[in-house]
Amino acid sequence: MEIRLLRDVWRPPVLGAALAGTMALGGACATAQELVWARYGDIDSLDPHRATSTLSMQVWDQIYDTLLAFDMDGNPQPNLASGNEASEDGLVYTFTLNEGIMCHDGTPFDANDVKFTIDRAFGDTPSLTKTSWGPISDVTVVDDLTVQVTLESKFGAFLPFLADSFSSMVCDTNTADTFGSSTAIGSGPFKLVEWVKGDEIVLDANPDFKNFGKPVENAGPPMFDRLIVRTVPEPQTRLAALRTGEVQIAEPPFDDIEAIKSEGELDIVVADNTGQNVFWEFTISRPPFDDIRARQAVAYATDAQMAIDIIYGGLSQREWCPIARGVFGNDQEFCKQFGYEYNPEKAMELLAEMGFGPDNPLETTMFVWTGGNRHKLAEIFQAQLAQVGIKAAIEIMDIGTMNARVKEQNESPDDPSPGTFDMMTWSWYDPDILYQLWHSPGAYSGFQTPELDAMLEETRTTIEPEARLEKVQAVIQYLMENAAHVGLYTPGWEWVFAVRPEVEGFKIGPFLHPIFLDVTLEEG
Amino acid sequence: MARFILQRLMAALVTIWIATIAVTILIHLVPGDPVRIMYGSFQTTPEELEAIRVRLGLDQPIWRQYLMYLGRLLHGDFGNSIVGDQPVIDILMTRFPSTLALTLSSLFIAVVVGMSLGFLAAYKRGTWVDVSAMVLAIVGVSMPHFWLGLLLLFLFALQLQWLPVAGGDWRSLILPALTLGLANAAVLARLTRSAMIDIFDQDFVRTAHAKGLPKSIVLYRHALRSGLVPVVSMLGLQFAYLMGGAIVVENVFAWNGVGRLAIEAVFARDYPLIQGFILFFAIIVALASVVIDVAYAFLDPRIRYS
Amino acid sequence: MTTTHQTGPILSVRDLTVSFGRGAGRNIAVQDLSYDLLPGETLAIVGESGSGKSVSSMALLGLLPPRSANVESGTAMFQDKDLLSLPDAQLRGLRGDRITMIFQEPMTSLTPVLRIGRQLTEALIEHKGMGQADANARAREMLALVGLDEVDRRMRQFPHELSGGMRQRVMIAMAMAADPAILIADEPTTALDVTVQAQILDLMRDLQSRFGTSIILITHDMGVVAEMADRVVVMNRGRKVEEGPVADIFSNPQDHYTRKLLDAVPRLGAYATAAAPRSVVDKPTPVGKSLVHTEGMNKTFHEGGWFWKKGGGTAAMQDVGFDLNAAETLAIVGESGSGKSTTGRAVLRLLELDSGTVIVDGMDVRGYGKAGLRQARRQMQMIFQDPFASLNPRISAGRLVAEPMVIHGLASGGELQDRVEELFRRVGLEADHIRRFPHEFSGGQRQRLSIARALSVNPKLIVADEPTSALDVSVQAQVLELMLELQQSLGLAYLFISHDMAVVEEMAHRVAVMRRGRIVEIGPRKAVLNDPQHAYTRALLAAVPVPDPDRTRGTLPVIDAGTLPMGALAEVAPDHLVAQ
Amino acid sequence: MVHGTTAELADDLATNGSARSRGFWRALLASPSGMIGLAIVGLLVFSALAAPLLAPFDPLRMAAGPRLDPPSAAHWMGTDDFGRDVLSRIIYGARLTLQIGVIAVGISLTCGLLLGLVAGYSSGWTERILMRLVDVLFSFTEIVIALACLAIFGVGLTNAMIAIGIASIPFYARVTHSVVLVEKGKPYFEAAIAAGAGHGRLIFLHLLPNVIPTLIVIGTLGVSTAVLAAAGLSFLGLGAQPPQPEWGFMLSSSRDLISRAPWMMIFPGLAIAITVLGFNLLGDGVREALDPRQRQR
Repeated sequence: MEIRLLRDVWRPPVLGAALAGTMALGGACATAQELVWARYGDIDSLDPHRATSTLSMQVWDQIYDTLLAFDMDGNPQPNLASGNEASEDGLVYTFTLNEGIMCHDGTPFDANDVKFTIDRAFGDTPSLTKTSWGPISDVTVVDDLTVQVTLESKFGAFLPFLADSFSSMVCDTNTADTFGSSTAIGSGPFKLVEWVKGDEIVLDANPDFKNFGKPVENAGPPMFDRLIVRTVPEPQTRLAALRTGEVQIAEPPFDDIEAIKSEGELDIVVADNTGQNVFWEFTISRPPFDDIRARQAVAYATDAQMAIDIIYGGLSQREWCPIARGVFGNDQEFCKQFGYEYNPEKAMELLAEMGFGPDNPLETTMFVWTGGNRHKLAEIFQAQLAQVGIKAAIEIMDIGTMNARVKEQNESPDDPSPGTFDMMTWSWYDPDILYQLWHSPGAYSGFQTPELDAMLEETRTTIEPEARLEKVQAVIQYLMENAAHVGLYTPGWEWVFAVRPEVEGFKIGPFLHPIFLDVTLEEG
Repeated sequence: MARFILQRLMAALVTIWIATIAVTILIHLVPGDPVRIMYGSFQTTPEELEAIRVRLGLDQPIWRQYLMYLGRLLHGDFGNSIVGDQPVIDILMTRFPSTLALTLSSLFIAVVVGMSLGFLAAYKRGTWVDVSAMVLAIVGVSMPHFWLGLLLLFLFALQLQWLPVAGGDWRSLILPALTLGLANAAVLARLTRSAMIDIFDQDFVRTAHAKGLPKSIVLYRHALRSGLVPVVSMLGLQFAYLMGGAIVVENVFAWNGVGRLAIEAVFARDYPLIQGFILFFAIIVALASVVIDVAYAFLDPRIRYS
Repeated sequence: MTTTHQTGPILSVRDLTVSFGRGAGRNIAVQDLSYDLLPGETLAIVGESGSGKSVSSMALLGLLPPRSANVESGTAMFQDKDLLSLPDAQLRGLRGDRITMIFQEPMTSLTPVLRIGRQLTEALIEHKGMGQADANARAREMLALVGLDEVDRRMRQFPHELSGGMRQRVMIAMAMAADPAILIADEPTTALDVTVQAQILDLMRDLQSRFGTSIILITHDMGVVAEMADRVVVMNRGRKVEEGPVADIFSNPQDHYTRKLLDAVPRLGAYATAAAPRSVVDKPTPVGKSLVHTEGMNKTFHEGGWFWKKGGGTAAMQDVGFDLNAAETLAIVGESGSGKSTTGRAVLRLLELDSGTVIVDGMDVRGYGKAGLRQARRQMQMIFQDPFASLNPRISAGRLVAEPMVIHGLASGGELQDRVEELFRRVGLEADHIRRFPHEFSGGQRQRLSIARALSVNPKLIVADEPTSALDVSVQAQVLELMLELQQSLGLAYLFISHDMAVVEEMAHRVAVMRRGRIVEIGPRKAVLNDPQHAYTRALLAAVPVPDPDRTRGTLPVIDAGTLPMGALAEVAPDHLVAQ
Repeated sequence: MVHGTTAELADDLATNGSARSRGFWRALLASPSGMIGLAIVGLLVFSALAAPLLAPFDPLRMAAGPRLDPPSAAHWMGTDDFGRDVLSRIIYGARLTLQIGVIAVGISLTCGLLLGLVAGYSSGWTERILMRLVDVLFSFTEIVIALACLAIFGVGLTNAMIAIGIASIPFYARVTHSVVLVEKGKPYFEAAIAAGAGHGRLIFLHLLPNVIPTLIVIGTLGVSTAVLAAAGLSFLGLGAQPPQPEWGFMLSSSRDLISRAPWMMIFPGLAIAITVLGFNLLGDGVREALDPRQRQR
């Protein structure tokens, strides 16, 4: 269940692009009712079961809808489903659907579509996020508007998941094998017109759309005609296009954000509550990181605050917890007491204890995944570690590769080369991420102990909030004391949006769900 | 002639055939279990991996795998990309037109600039024209594509703000094409020059002079025509190098072609896509060289009439 | 054909000096050359390589490479115009119209990518202002005149579709089409086989009498001079050493260089009466018992295909067989492509036969294994045509000569050193040349090197493949002398491959004539050369230009390639065999 | 770029055997390209060896100056976005560049030479198959082969060097092969056989010495190609990894900042271009020196 890893491919910025805009005066702000949203990369698939990237997810949000929806605080609320009730044992959930919801092809959206979607997620080519659906054993259509889902065991993260885009409801008329690549039928606010791979996705407003749960005023269809999601890899090009009005919404190059703010022409909308978290994790199956002191040394030697200040200029926040801000259980103060403040001396002591010193540095390799200027951050960390006598080579790779490599590392304890550590990034709407990461066998077969497994079990089976909070924080404390999962920062900048003045009401819901329902376009 | 074309076609086929073998082997050269490497992103359970292994026939002996692969290729099935699980051939096809536009326009630039420069140098051999032309050429040869690209960007796009880069319209093609074209023009200039110099030393040029023909006729009718033969024969390779250069240049200019795709694929370890790209590349280059060989045959009667 | 001598010269060259390079690198190619060319006469400019004979005439037409060569002084009056000071445009007007030229290399002198017709007509259109149609008509006429068939097809053909002889005919047609006043022919037949040469020379003579053209004939071949020239200019090292009517030059040459040149020229018939080559040592080793026996040798060369060998191929040797005795010379003569070189290589097993027997010194050469073969190579060495190319440029002369001895472990250390020095002296090189590299020797010296190299292992047999054809006549004479001397004092057997009948007559005890991969006649030299039985042999002999102006050669016997007997050999006289 | 000129190179050099070390250096220094090339390469080698002495700062030291500081007395080539001294990084970069050249060319030269010799000497099927294969690989172009290699053994500068080395084997094999063919066709080779020379002697005494000059030339030119290719791969992020001061890598990290810090783009690029130019000129010089025919060209 690789969840919404920001699967951005490596991209060479092109500044000359700047004049793409400055020249293309004509192209400025085409027809008033068309909104162009420029992003650094394309989606991987239109099929919610076939991809995991945030970029894909953000497009699914527009085409499909979900049974539940997060409010601005990140709590699941009724949406397609007007309500749900769980049996006492918490194993059977019954959902009642709102009436009059239509799929884009004109067929009504009903219980069969729900069953179709869930069955499909567990089918022979299961959803890539299958396990995060939870231990679902059965789906039954009670009547057109009632559907019953049965779990094998209690699952605390079940409802939140149903508010997430990975649970997007796919209409049961998506039987063509073009589904995912050139067709996609949902019940969301926009209909797919076409997807030109590597270039743009064209969406038309869905006039039949009814908004039940999304945290915006507009309860009806979108208030403009067409949404074009265009791939413009180069930050400078996006900025240029914004300036000329070719594009209405885009992430600007972060180096220019200060300038943009001061100019004041474009609005800057920063997504907070992204649910994203960047952290150290280690290959604990073999030296050097089988020794907690080595892990702690790394933790002490990294000055995350200084690094993100240099690279992201305050657009990212220091994160002490293993789960991101805005996610149930995140509490900076609580986490900080087990955290590792920058302390090179301490780090050197620990290393000295282990017999490392200036003359024989601890040698290892740091995995970093491409994009987001992470490689520059890594370069600073590399320098910081070097100062305490940790010689870390950097290997930059695609996130998919990194996932495989990390797991591979953990699973080869006899590898003679020194164990690696990596800067992992996760984005999740619920502490259940910790279960998926660290409960054996574990996402990466990494750090795991029987007692941790037990504690994680409880975070799933405990439903009642206060109680669950305790369980979650216990896990957090355990992970941090063992320096198995050392939080670094919550990236904000990647989800900064520069918005043209004529665009009103652009919102980013929690966990990076951009919402266009309230958006109105003034005639330029 | 027919025999010649047939021969070239056969050569092309062999190239492609060897390419298919190469890409099949490629995945097995990667240290570790191919399936694990390709699909071992961690949400996949061992069972699922097994399923994939069987589905892709990677459990079969390698020669069987190869035959299966070949079979699929013949049905135009290059396999599916790991990222997004779409048919590789579709992805390549949607991206290829941009690359073709880039390479062809650069080829045009390279030929026009390079050949005329080389011809001029050879004709004015030993004079300052020759020297300066060749200095220009060797500097051009030594200039990294990607740096030239950045410089052009910096100059024309940022400082002078003359030309666009992104936006997909024809004007955004200018800089990439120029970058790739000029670099190869330099190579072509050197080739053309030495080819033409060889020609100018030929007896038949002396004969033409002895006939009292005007210089222009001697040059164009006798020398140039014969000189083109060796130069054109080089173009096949030049095209291959343009295709190769496109990989870099597309990345400099964010030109949305197969070259960028290839790099993305390498970073994503999207092996089916990498395999597809290499094979695709081989096919394009092979076909291109056939076309050029035929053109070359038409220039050279010694081949045309035999 | 001494014609109108009364009228003044059509071209008179005075004090022509041409040099190459500038400053220190400057060297004089032609110095103070003066001569007159009379209307309708043929003036031969004779000299060995580097004598400046070609340069002088190229200079007239301004065809020398502008940046490297410079005409320093002199005049060349043609129709009251000084060619040397004429502006380019005007000179160009004369070139290819009033003064035309044909060159040595017919294979490379025509533009490969243009049709014959185009190349024939363009000059006419340029100078005579003819329309394409008239020009074509004229071109066809000329092609017919130079004796080419299927004229219309020829017009459409490309050079590579014609044989060397045909191309030279086209060149001549091109040169004569404009009915020029002067034709400059630069070694027009050097690259051609002797029979073709004869035809071309006849053709030139014939056209000259038709058009009354004056010809400047540049050549190194005294035979050609004797046949063609009215008057002769002899050049040596850029200077004219002698000038005069052809008869005088041949009968009583004044300049000693001219004399040397004439003496060196091998004359066919000079040894017609002698039974064996002349003795150059007191006690020549007598011809011994059989050393080489070959029979039924066949070899077909396959053209390499794109991947596989192509079928078919050309038969280089068919059923070739002969014997060679110790201390004897068997000459194999024939024109290019006759398979004579192939035969030589086959004997040394430098190429593998398809079938046949090769016995050398009682051992079956084809039977040898790799090691045995190398052993056997002690017995048989080879001397190659190109004395430069056949010496590895990166190995010093001494090591080159020593190499065979080293390979066969015959000597080492000081002894090796002495042997090498001795060999150097033996072939007439100074011992202190040992450390030099091949490129530091002259052509003749290089050939001496290869001979020394061959001798170093005291072989019994030496295959000499055109050993002197790349050398100037004067040098050639010395090398031949050396070879005779070596044979007679060391009892070497030579398999002597040559195209030059005169040389063969001088060197050979026995002669084999080859044509298209077969021996058509073989027998004692005297028998074959003085009383040839095969039509082809007769044609070959008749074609040889005789360096004697008084003995003009009779008209060529017309040989019909199709009907020539090419069958098995039959004895017509004691060991004189002829193909039936 | 020496590509495509295989045949040309082959006969240019092969046909002229008469290159001897005496006079070679004189000829090399006489040719302007040779001299300039030698000077540039010399400079490169020197700065590689003397880097610690020449470089004003530790190339890895961050905040050696203010971030993105334009060229100044303190930092002649300015500083990068970590405040590292660009000049120092470029000087140390020379080491990597040299390493790349030597290793990559080393690999391709040895393998190529071997392949070419074997194929050329042992005519027949071995030759046909080998050369057919080589031709095909050749038509793939270096970069694609290099990509394939990197896809196999993963990114990194060392891997990149090896990849480039492997990628250009076909080229060297081709040149060697065609030179061997030319030399084999010359009478002196047949003469050696006639003299009874064995395989060893034929290959090592007769062929090799005549092949070497050509390889020296394409080897020199090859270094430039290798440097270019490696820089390209690093530029694409497939080669050097941080914090290596590799020029191509420096270029790629300059791209976000072209408008703000052009010096980060200009100087590394210049370094690459000049180095490559140096080896190209040297190559041409050596070629001229080895082949008089080239000189008047």
